[in-house]
This record gives sequence, structure tokens and C-alpha cells, in this order.
Amino acid sequence: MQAMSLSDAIAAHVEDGASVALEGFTHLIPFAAGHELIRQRKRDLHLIRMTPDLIYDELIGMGCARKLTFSWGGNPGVGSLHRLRDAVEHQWPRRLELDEHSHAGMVAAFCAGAARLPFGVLRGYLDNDLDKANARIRRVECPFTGERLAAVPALNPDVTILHAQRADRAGNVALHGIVGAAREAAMAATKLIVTVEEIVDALPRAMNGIVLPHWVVTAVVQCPGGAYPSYAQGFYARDNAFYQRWDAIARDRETFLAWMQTHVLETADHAAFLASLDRQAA
Amino acid sequence: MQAMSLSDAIAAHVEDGASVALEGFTHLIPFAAGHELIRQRKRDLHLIRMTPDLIYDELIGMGCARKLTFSWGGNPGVGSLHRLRDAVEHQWPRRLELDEHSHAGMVAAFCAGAARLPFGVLRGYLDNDLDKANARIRRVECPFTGERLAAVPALNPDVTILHAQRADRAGNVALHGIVGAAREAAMAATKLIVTVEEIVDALPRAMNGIVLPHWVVTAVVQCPGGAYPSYAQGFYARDNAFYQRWDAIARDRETFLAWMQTHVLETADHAAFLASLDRQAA
Amino acid sequence: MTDATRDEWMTVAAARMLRDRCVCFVGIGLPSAACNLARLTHAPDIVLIYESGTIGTKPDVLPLSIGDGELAETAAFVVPMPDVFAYYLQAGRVDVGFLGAAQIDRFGNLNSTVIGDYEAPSTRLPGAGGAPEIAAHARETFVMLKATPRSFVGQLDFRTTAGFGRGHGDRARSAAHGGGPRAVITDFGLLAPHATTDELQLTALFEGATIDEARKAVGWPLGIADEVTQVPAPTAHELDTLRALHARTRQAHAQPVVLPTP
Amino acid sequence: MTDATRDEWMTVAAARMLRDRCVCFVGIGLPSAACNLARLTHAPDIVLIYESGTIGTKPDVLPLSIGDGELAETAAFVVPMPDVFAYYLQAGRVDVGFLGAAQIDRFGNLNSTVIGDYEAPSTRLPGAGGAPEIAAHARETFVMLKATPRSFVGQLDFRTTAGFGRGHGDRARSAAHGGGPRAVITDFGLLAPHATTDELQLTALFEGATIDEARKAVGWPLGIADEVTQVPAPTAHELDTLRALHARTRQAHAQPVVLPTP
Repeated sequence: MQAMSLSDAIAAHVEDGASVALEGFTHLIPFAAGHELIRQRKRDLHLIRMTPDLIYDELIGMGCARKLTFSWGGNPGVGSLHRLRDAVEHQWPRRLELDEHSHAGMVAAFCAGAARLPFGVLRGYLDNDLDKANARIRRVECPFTGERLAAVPALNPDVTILHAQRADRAGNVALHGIVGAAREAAMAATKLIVTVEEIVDALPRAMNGIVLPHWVVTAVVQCPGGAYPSYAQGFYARDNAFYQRWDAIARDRETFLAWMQTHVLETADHAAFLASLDRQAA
Repeated sequence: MQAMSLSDAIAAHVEDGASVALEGFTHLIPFAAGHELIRQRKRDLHLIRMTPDLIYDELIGMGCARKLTFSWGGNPGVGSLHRLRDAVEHQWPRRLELDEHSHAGMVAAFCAGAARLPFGVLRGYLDNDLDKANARIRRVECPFTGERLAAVPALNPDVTILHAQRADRAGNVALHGIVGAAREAAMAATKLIVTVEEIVDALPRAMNGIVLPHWVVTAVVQCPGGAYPSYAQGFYARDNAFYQRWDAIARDRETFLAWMQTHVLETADHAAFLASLDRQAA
Repeated sequence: MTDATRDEWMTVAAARMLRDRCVCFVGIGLPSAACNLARLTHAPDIVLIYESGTIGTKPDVLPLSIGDGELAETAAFVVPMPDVFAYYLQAGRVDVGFLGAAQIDRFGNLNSTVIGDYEAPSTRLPGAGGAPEIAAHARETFVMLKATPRSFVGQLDFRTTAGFGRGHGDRARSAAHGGGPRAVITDFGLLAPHATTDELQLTALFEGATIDEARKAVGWPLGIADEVTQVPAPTAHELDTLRALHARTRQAHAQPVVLPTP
Repeated sequence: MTDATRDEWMTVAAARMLRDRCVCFVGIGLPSAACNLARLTHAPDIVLIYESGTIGTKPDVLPLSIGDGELAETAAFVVPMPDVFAYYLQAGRVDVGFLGAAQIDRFGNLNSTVIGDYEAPSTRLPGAGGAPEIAAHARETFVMLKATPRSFVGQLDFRTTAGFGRGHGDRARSAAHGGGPRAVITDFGLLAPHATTDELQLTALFEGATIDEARKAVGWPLGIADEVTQVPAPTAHELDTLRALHARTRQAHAQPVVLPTP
């Protein structure tokens, strides 16, 4: 594990064309890292994420992605992800290939990836059109009962990027609260970058806590507020109002591009991004 | 969930011939419940447990079991389980059918059971004789890569019995420390009986703690010391000396039977069992 | 005559269908309001699971997202998402699932994927999320969806989630272990599957709604049950509780979030 | 001349093979002593995993069982056993595995299941435990086993755990991702696989041991490496550390356990 700046970590470990999973389910979404991918103008990424959320709307709208593996692509509690829709409906700013799953299927794919098995099994995709739309949803026969179950190929991102509450100096990362499939996405990855609220001498004692061990972590970046406008349990709340505002920002290409220019491209880092919103709010 | 006495819980929920998993890995082994199975002279049980340990040595030696599903059958750090050996080598007191796995295989079988899938998958049983000895270890082909992987049939015990630190009055059960495959064995079972050190008004706050929810729990039994001579983290330590003494107790059929008579059959319950050892130690 | 809105009628009607102590897989929006209304009225020991992994959660205000911190803070415990889908949902540990969709057909099959062709949709919808497997594994499901001929359609553009398939026992022959949709709660009243054909038919109306209104809102020739009942109006206690919940929610969500300071 | 016992020679020799910061899957007995000796001498940042799920554990005394409370209390964290086998071991996150057995053959295959026929064994052994998959997935494994013609055998009664199979690259053609046995540490010295045949051959001797003793202890015609080295004697620091660890362990285990009072 290496402690480094976010820009160095993204530059060193995320190549154009890589498969990248920024996980976190509503909670602990690595917005700061996503913005840095945009600042560094990464291209042709295969983005992986159960719930694309605003950060993938931004990445897609800025033309960083060639492919999206996902299971639910909306603005939670608000409505559409307009940039995702524009990409799928009008190929703007470029064509986006979809690898579409259900949550249960995608979770099984992450678990298989974390266990380094080639496929995951579930009793799912029953009597619907999802396996017609996605040739990577197949069937496997139980060698004991003969039942045919759904099989999904393992997800093993080149890079998984997470945000977490804390890391210690050795690079062990602790997270708590809603974890989604973050742990599986981390264990499934070739490289793992984690932004954290704070780096501490010793993680809080939690015998059965959720920890990503230092030798699985490629880089740790101290990045307070790194999940904003998502949230970090124990540090700050989700900015639901921002999620609602995003609907208007992202609805039109021009307002979206202008917002990205001001708040992401023209800010040097996440602290500057937060400051740019603060000025706006004031 | 129902709070009841151990003898009532065992009488009500464990039938002769049932498949029964008393799980707990070194830690939280439900000795009290195992002894109650012996007192009630349960017969023809299909015992399931990764590491049979002393409690299964007792059950097997007392003739309660027709079949054993397991992955490592020794006295940890000491040596043989003599009663298990006597059953396998000399069919005493009766023949014992073996369904033998590796730890990785058995864990996969419990996970499949907990997920109500018919089989579990692992990259295991490679180039050894285990699948020759056990016809229930088979192969399944990955529908994406063509790789052949090991498949094991799901384990779904009729009854899983655990020991845990605490339950609340609604029947939610919290455990911490080494958990082995206890959670999967619990979620895989048709019925779940849990003995606990204490029943409390509210479980200790632990957002991501290991909890078995009340509607999965069939019966909760307050049974302090219920894991002795195994241990309960935060309550009492493992009695390693007892494990060493067991070697001599269980080596001969007569000393074993005499010990069982004195300490299990002639004690009314777990409190009396503990008292019988205390008198002996004094 | 009650002053309840149609949203309130829907929410109250859905809440009443939930037994106390049942284990409920909750979706965002009207289902979340309905489940929490049930918890705050007749079903104090209902177990609410949100797919984010919060088990036995008792939020004081309604979450905007399915993973708000409020849900984790008030949960009995929080599990990783693989556990939710494998050990709870697929394992048959969930009694009731709530579903929404953009389109529903006469057999309760749902579309939340695309309007138009999958490869070139006119409208790209959010997609499946948890719905296909909630519908497959929960003992029963409720669908909450406002009715227009564009949402209650003769032919789905895409079947994201199976209800009763092509009806007539189709579902019972599938590998789905759950019972399927027990009711559709819409803005004129309730639909329920016919005992043998599985086709949704009108079984109950809200105050002020008519069979004719229902027929106009539905894009297939709507079957009418032998007996169409009147849904009892929301009680004062139900309405007060629901409105107080929404008021608390509005107040909480209006609180400005302090930007995290680096 | 050192006063070290053969057990101590074995433990010290094994400890020295462990690099600092390596991730080590530890078995009970001599391997546990060796791993902790390494941690207390040249490898302070070694990561010890016991199959009970304790990750990064730093026990002050040696555990009797693989799941003693001491291991949980001193661990960085504790995970359920499915995680250990799927996300750590099978996923290739373990560098070194330690194995013991009742029998070993010339290709490092192991038997810990039965002596005699599986269906009617003369001696029923404990069985596989974690060994088959540790051997398959750890980047490399070490076997610790005292040598007699009954334990180092020409033909295993049962192959519980594959080493190099029938040798000559057999393992490389299997689905096992790990590298297989790098060394066998026994009470006369060390064996290691031949570069092309994979057959174990004598590579190093402890003080006082001879090639002749080694040949007599092994039940197959033992190959001898071109160069057989002398293992450097345990240093005073190594011996002191190991003996202090054992003394602490004996003292801790001699403490009477208070029976839990109901």
C-alpha cells in the first residue's frame, strides 16, 4: 500500500480503456475520485457500478466511458440520469455499450469476482427479457438436482475505487454503515484505490468490523469529504438537495457542460470542488 | 421466536433421524445443547459440523448418530477423537456413515444452503482422492470459460443449533469473535435453536454486527456457560486443559461411558453438568 | 367525505395490507411511505428491509434514497448487499415485496427498462434494480403504480420483471418460489389476479373513483371482479400519522447539509 | 555446538523461510510456533491468518486450537470462514501455507485421511480440513513433518492433498494456481522439489544429521541434491525468543480456567 495524492493515484493506476468500478451504495460513493478521472480526461473506460448515480452521469456525459455494467441507473428518489439517457438514447457524447443486470445478478458477479471464480450462480433472471438483452446472462445446470440456474460472469475490475471512513498508516481500511457490494468489488479488483476521510494511527477496535487489509489495497488517499454529495456515516450527511438540483443541471447538455467546467475541470482538486459549491451556496 | 428451556427446545424441535448442525468454530460450540441431545437419547441423527470436536465425539460414542458430514475430525491441538475413530474403525457403538469434505468444500455447501441454492461452487478438490471417496463431490462446467469446477450439494440442516453471546427479548441473536460458518449454518437451517449467555433488553449497538434476526430464530434458550469447555468471547475462556483431559477419558469405551453417565446422563441440565465438574475439580 | 389525496389513498390502502410482524422489502417513494405508515399505526413490529442492507429499520423520516444514513442509524443491523439478495431474499426470508414500474401488463408483468426497442430506446428507464428477484422470491408482492393507458399497457416494451407470465398458472410452472403479485394499488383503487386466469381485475375502488374511470385508465379491456368493493376511507389517525411523517420528512430534508470541510 | 532440539531446529528453519510482510496461512503446532517466531524476530510485519478467520493476528502465547480467543483478541479483524476460503485463500491473497500430514510421498502429496482402506481403515485420521485448498491456492507451501518410513512413504494410502501429483510438471497442468510445496521441513533437515522432476530431494541437513540418517528415515530411495548444505544453527536470539514464547504459552495454559457459573 502507498499513501499518495488523489491525482497521483488516478494517474498511476487508471489507464485509458481500463475497467473501473467506483462502488458504494448510496453511501460512500467516491465522488472525489470520479471527478479526478474527469479532470485527467480518462477515456474509453468500462465503468462498473450497480447504481451509476450522479458520478457516472458525470463521467458518461464527459465522454469518459465506452461501456457501462450496471443494474439500476437512476437518480435515487429523484428520477432519471439525464446524461446516461442521452448517451443511450442519442449516443451523446458517444455510444455507450450496456452490460445490464439485476441487482441480484450483479451482486453474484461481484462475489464470484472476489472469490476468483469465473461465474456466479443465482436463482434469478426468471421468465423476463434481461437474458435476451444481455448474452452474458446464461444458465448452468445443477449437477445434483438438474435445476437450471442463472449464471453471470465474474466481475473483476482492473481498478476498484472506494471511499471509506478511515485507514491506518499501514493501509488497512475500515468502513461501516451501508456497504453495498463495496467489499466484494474491492476484493475482486486487480488494483484498489481507497479515498478516506482520515488516516489514523490505529483503526477503532471492532473485532468483526469490515476491514480491507493493507495488502489488498494499492493506494490510500486522504480526502476529507471525498464522498460528497453522497455521505460518510459518522462524518457528514447525504446532500439530498444536491441530488434534486442535479436533475436541472444535467437535463441539458449546455448547463451540464458549464457546471462541469466550473466545478470540476476548473477546480484543482476536491477541496477546490467543495469550495466552489460553498461559494455558490453563499 | 420462542424463549424456552433447553430440554423443551430440544424435545420440541429435534426429531430422531433429523439432520442437525451444531456449528461454532472452536469458539461458541453448543456443548450444553449437545449434552441435552444425549440426555434425551436422540437416535439416528445426521450430524453436520465442519470440526466435530468433543461434543460430536460424545454424541457418536453414545450412539446418537447414523451419519456425519464433516471436514476435520480431531481434538484440536491434542490428537484424535477416539469415539469417532472407534465408530469408523470398529463400528462401535454402531456404523457411522461419512460424508467427508474439505473445509473449503463444506463452507461452500453451507453458503449454498444459506442462499437456498442447490449447490455450491469452488475451485477445489483438485487432483486428490476426496471426490473418489465421496460421490457427492462433483464437477460443474463454467458456461463462460468452460473451466470445470468442483460442486458440492447445499447443506440445509433440519435443525441448526448455535451458542451465542446474547439475544434480545424479541429473539434477535448477536454474536462476535470467531464465527466460523455459524451464520451460514443458521441461515441454511429449517429450524434454528440458539443458546445464549444472556438475554438482554437491547443488543449492544453494532451497526455492522453479526446478528441473526428474530424471524429466522426458532427458539432462544438462556444457558450461561453453554459453550463450555469451548468458550464465549467476553464471557469465559476455552478450557484447553479439559480438551487435553478428554484424550484419556475418551480413549477407552468404559471410561468414556462412565464419564458420560456421571456428568451428562446423571445431570439434569447444564448447570448440573458444570457443577459436577466443579466438584470434581475441587 | 375525506380530504385525502389519491396518493394518500394509495399509501393507506397499501399500508393496510401489511400484517404486523411481516418482513417487508421496501422500495423508495410510495412503498416506503406505506410501510412506515403501517409501522406507525397497526404494525409496530413489521420488519422493514431496504435493499441497501438495512434490516429492521425504523426511520423517523422517510429517506430520499434507498440508502440514506437515517436507515442505517435506525436499523437493527446492516448487512452487505450480497447477504440481502442471497441469504434473505433468495432464501425465502422475505414475506412482502413492493414494486413499481413504468409499465404493467394484465398479468402483472413489469417494465422498468426501456420504452421502445432495447437497442434504440425512445426512453431509457433506470432498469431492473432488485425487482426481478424480489418478484421471484418474496412470498407475495404488491405493485404501486398510477394508471394511464401508457403505464397499464396491452403489451410491454420489455419485460423486466415477471408477474404471472402469460397467466393461467404460467408462474407456478416457473422456478420462482414466491407467490407473485397479490395486488396492484393504483390511483383509482385495487386490482388483483383472477383465481384461475391470473389476469388482473378490478376488485376495489377508492372514494370518488368509478369503474368507468378505471376502464379508461387501463390500456387493456379491464376485467371487473364479481364484487367490487369500496375501500374504506383513510381514518383520521391514518391521515394524521401519514401527514406528520411527510411533514417531518420535508422539515428534515429542508435542513441545509453542511459541506464537509477538507 | 547448539543445545537446540530437533523441534527447535525445525521451527527455526521454517521461521527463516518467511519473508517479512508475507501473508501466511498458519496451522497449529510447529507451523504456528515457526510463524510467530518469525514475527518476533526478523519478520515483524508478517501477516498471520488462522483458518478460524483471524486476520493479522499477533498472539502473545501460542494457541492450543486454531480458534483460541487469544487469536481473535490480537487480530486486526476477524472474518467469517466463507470469506477466508473464498476471498482470501481461493482469491490468491495468501502467500504462504503451512501443512502437516500423516504421510507424504516423493512428490509432496499428503495423506491426512486414513491409514488403510477408506471404507475400512486401520487408522482413521482427522481428515482434510483446509489442506487441499491451501495447497492449491497459496503461492507456495511448506510441509512440516517428522520423518519415519511410515510417514515418508512410497505410496500414500489416500491422497488428501495434492503436491506435485505424479511430478514432471503434473501440477502445472492442473487447475491449482499456487506453486506447490517449496520445502519439506523435517527432523533431519530440508527437502525441496527437483527443478524438472518435482521429486523431493535432500537439500540441507541440521547439525548432527547425516545423509545416511535421512535415507533411513525416508520410505523411498531419497534423491540427494548436487549440493547439500548445512543449515546454520539457531542463533541465541532465535532460541531465546522461541523458548520464551513456549514458556509464556505453558504458563498461560497452566492457568486454571474458571468454570462459567450459571
